[in-house]
Amino acid sequence: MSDEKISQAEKDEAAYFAERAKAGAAAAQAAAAPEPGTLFDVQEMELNFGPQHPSTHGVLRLVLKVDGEKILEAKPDMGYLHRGTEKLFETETYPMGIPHTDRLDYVAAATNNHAFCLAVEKLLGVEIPRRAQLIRVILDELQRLSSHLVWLGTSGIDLGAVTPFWYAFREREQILDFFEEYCGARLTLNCMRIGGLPFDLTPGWTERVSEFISDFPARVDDYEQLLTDNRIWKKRTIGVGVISAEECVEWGLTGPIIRGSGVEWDLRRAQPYECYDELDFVVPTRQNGDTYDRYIVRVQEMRQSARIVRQCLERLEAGEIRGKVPRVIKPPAEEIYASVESPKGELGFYCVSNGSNRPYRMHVRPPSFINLQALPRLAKGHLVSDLVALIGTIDIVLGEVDR
Amino acid sequence: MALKKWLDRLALLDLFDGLSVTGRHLLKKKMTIEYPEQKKLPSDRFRGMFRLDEERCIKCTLCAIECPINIIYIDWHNEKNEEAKSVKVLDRFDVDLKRCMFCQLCEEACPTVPKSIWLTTKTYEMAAYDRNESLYLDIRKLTDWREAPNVKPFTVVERG
Amino acid sequence: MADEKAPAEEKVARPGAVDASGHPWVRSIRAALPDTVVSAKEFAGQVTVVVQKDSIARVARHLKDAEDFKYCVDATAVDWKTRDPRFDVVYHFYSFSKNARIRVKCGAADGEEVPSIASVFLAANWCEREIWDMFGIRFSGHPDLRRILTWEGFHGHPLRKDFPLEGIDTGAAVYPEEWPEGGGPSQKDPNRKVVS
Amino acid sequence: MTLSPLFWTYVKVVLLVATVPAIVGFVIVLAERRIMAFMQVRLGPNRVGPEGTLQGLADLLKLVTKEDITPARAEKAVYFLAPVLAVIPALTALAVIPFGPPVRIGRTVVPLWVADVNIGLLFLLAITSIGVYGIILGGWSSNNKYSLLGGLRSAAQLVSYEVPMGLSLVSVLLMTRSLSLVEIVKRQESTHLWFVFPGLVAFFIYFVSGVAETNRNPFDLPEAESELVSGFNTEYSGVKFAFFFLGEYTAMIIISCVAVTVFFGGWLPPFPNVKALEFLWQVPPVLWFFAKVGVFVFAYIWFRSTFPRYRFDQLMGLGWKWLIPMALANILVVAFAILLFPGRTTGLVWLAWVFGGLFVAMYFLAKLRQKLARRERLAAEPHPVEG
Repeated sequence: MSDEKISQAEKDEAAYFAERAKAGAAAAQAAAAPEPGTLFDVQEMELNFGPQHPSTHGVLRLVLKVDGEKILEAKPDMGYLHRGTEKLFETETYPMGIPHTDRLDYVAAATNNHAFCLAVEKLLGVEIPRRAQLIRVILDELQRLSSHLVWLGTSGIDLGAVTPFWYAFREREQILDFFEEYCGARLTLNCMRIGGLPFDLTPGWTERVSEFISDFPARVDDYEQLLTDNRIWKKRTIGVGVISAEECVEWGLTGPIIRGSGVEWDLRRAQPYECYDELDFVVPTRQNGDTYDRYIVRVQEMRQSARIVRQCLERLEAGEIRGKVPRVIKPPAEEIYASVESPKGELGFYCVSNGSNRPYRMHVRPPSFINLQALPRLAKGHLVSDLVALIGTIDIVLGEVDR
Repeated sequence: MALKKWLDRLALLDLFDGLSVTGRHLLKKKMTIEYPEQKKLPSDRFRGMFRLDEERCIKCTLCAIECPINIIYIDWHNEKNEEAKSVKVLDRFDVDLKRCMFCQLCEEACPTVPKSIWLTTKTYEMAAYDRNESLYLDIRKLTDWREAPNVKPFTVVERG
Repeated sequence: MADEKAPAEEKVARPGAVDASGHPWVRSIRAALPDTVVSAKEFAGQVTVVVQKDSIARVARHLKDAEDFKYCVDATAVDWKTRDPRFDVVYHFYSFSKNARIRVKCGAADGEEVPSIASVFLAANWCEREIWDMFGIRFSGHPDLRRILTWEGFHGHPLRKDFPLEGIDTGAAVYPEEWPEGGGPSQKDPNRKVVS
Repeated sequence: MTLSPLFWTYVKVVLLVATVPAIVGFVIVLAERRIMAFMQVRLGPNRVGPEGTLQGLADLLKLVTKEDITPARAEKAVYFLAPVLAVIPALTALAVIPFGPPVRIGRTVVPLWVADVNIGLLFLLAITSIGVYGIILGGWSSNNKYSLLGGLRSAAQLVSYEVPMGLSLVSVLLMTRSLSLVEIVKRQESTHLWFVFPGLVAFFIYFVSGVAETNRNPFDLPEAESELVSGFNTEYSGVKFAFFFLGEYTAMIIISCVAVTVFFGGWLPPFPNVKALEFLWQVPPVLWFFAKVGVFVFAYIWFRSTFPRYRFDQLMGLGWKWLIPMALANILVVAFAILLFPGRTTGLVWLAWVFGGLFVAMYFLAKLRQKLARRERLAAEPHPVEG
């Protein structure tokens, strides 16, 4: 530790102990005060929602102030899953960072890999072969499907509809099988490398995927038949957590949330990376910005992803899968920000290089973290039952929030 | 418009639609794999437990260097063989499997052809009562872990 | 990487960063807020503007109102350890009409406060909390500057370069009943118990 | 030697108290888990015993051997009493359910009900609503905020759904002119008409409120695993939890039994007056009764695996804004139909045709409309998803 650091730490420490002494005095005072009122004497009640709660999708903790069941205030408290990924990036060479990105948004590892690789490739100025681009897009979109399927299942369970979960996971299982066949892992894929891909496709993979994809819209129809028109589902979601387009921009919300509020903004369309610019797909948007619209947007996105995968499969042709990347990756001492449209929104990597083989600083711009920020705003005035719908509709993954 | 709304409300069509989906699935093929008796074989590229070929290994320690979390420990020393040539002999080749994240970077880094350390062993049953004992692999375990005790017979389920 | 001696295969020729003082956005900032822009560069199509620390909130406001950078993508920091000032606070803004991002940076020495932009962009709120948590840079005027990923009372700021990678002994897990609020005892706390 | 009727009553009580929990534990729970599993393309419990038939025993053993926890600062007496309150009324209510016509055993004629109370329906309504106190008190006494919320939800649910349930039964009373459940079945036999046909609306209201009353999906708000983490029974474990469980499932059986008795002709076979179907009488009436109850239990399970959960305020809204007015209007309509042909059942038959026809017409109209709307939507979509 340098001297100035120690002095700073000492200052912090002194402040901390002073604060604790103050808190201790306050606690003593409170203990001396008469017994606080029981549950029925107070109007407001503090409710700890999580970290061990079935519908916080991980270890999110919300400290709620409730009046009856009405939420007056919600304070998210996270960090239970903080693993210091950004610190780890700094200590390792660039290729060694990719497995760590799997653990950020662990239901959509491929897009994380992609964003990381994209940042480094931009820094290096590497061109990626066309076949690798197409395969990357296929992996991305399959990953989007699987992530949205997890979202559909879990947010259905949050609202009491148990069955879509199993149907969604049945399809997701097939997608994970494809991933397993391609790269050998089901969840933490590590399926991209800087400059391209680690493997070529296995024989028969494309046929199996295209068979699955042509079957997929019918499966989505099943989910929709269970939920979209269902009066209970509509009642639980329409008008819950309404957020306007302006507010979305103000809060920095991304992904299906901002599209559900009527902003047609999708990085695949706005700033196309890989070969998205030549693909034909629709960016689904809805106008009302409530939970139901976000649901519709995500379901539509699943259909569009299936379309994208089919188009890419048609365009696949033999070729290289890895661009010309130096054996030792030493990017110029520059900084770069690169982002992809992950299933949750804009996933960005801000990479600062000092010319060595390790990133000097690698910062993740996690969509879940920024989206979660709006949860108190969305939840205010709603009931506890709506809160689970809102957590579901934001679609957070705590691995990404806490990093 | 109002008439349509009332029609939809009173006919309970949405509810019957939902019921028909679940009813249809009542008799559909079940996806459950009854695990110990039935097993799904992992794919050829499946990243599972490690295996090491001591003969092939040239003791270059590239795998240990490439490992993002430094769980491969290699020690070696030089020895003269019968032709009085100096050869590297492994003292220690340990993989701390309980921390491994199965990223396959070690296998990619391995310069020998075929690879001397590989994960594509189609093994995933690594549950153990004692992590420190069973999931810490030394050379012996890395080279002959196949002596798995008590494997009950099972049927293989088709993938996909 | 493994063998540093391995002959680097053909290096990809790449133009480095170029000066971007003449970029319209930079000029716009210069015109509205003279003496704020320290330098500006462009690399791989990404514009970076370095501004004075004290004027960062005003620059953000100007970019938002005049240049239509309505969307705060991200805010983070970089620890340069030996440089003076020690930290860079980095903001990314996005403009829907231009479909482009701009990176605004300002330096901050250890212990200095940076004006908060949380009142300009709501999205920056948690980002700034994270910077405080991870780097120990305080933001003046922030509505709720608490630690966000670590707990209140945690000692040190993990993403500083001098924070050990192995982490520090917080003691929190060992004696939860002793430190109920999660604050770990520091090395010098007389009440600290050490497990043998 | 003749055995006194009192003896037979004792036998029946013991049989009921002994068999119903066993049926709940072994049959219904297993059926629920397996049927739900089948609907969700999985297999469900099939390991304990052949095809999982002994799962109930395993569950029972687990619950009995589990540690019985009482939270600190809980209201001990109430906490202990609540599960009992949930079970006893549910079992008591079974007393008035007629499972079948009287049977002859030896020289005595034994009726297949414990008691034919002349205020049967009222008794049922009164006694089943006591069961909810178990849930409310259990939620309150656990000293847990989630439980408290669950208990409060249950209280609100009770208040809003007792009323439509009672009102829907009133319209049946107009048809039977008796509260005795045995009398109601006999009346259906003599009118050659199950009351579900003229009482279609009443049946709908009754069943919806019945589902709500038993805290089953889509009205399982007091439990709501994903919101309140099991609500009122969060803190309960072991035998006490088993009691709550038993109470809930027994209540479900009772609601089904009453629905069968009041609307579906109790132990009568389908269409008792049609000559061609007379062979149906060969099946013992008790079996008919149980088969019908089974259909209802299946419906419960089906609903549970299909529908999302209502929100608290929407549940109340449904009860007060829809079911109660509908029930009141239904009473008027039924009364009118009965008064139109005093002393005869023609009005009821007409009513049955009107209700049935209306519903079928509406259903098919809505279906048609849905099809047309879907076609329009597909046509309007800018990039239809091919294949």
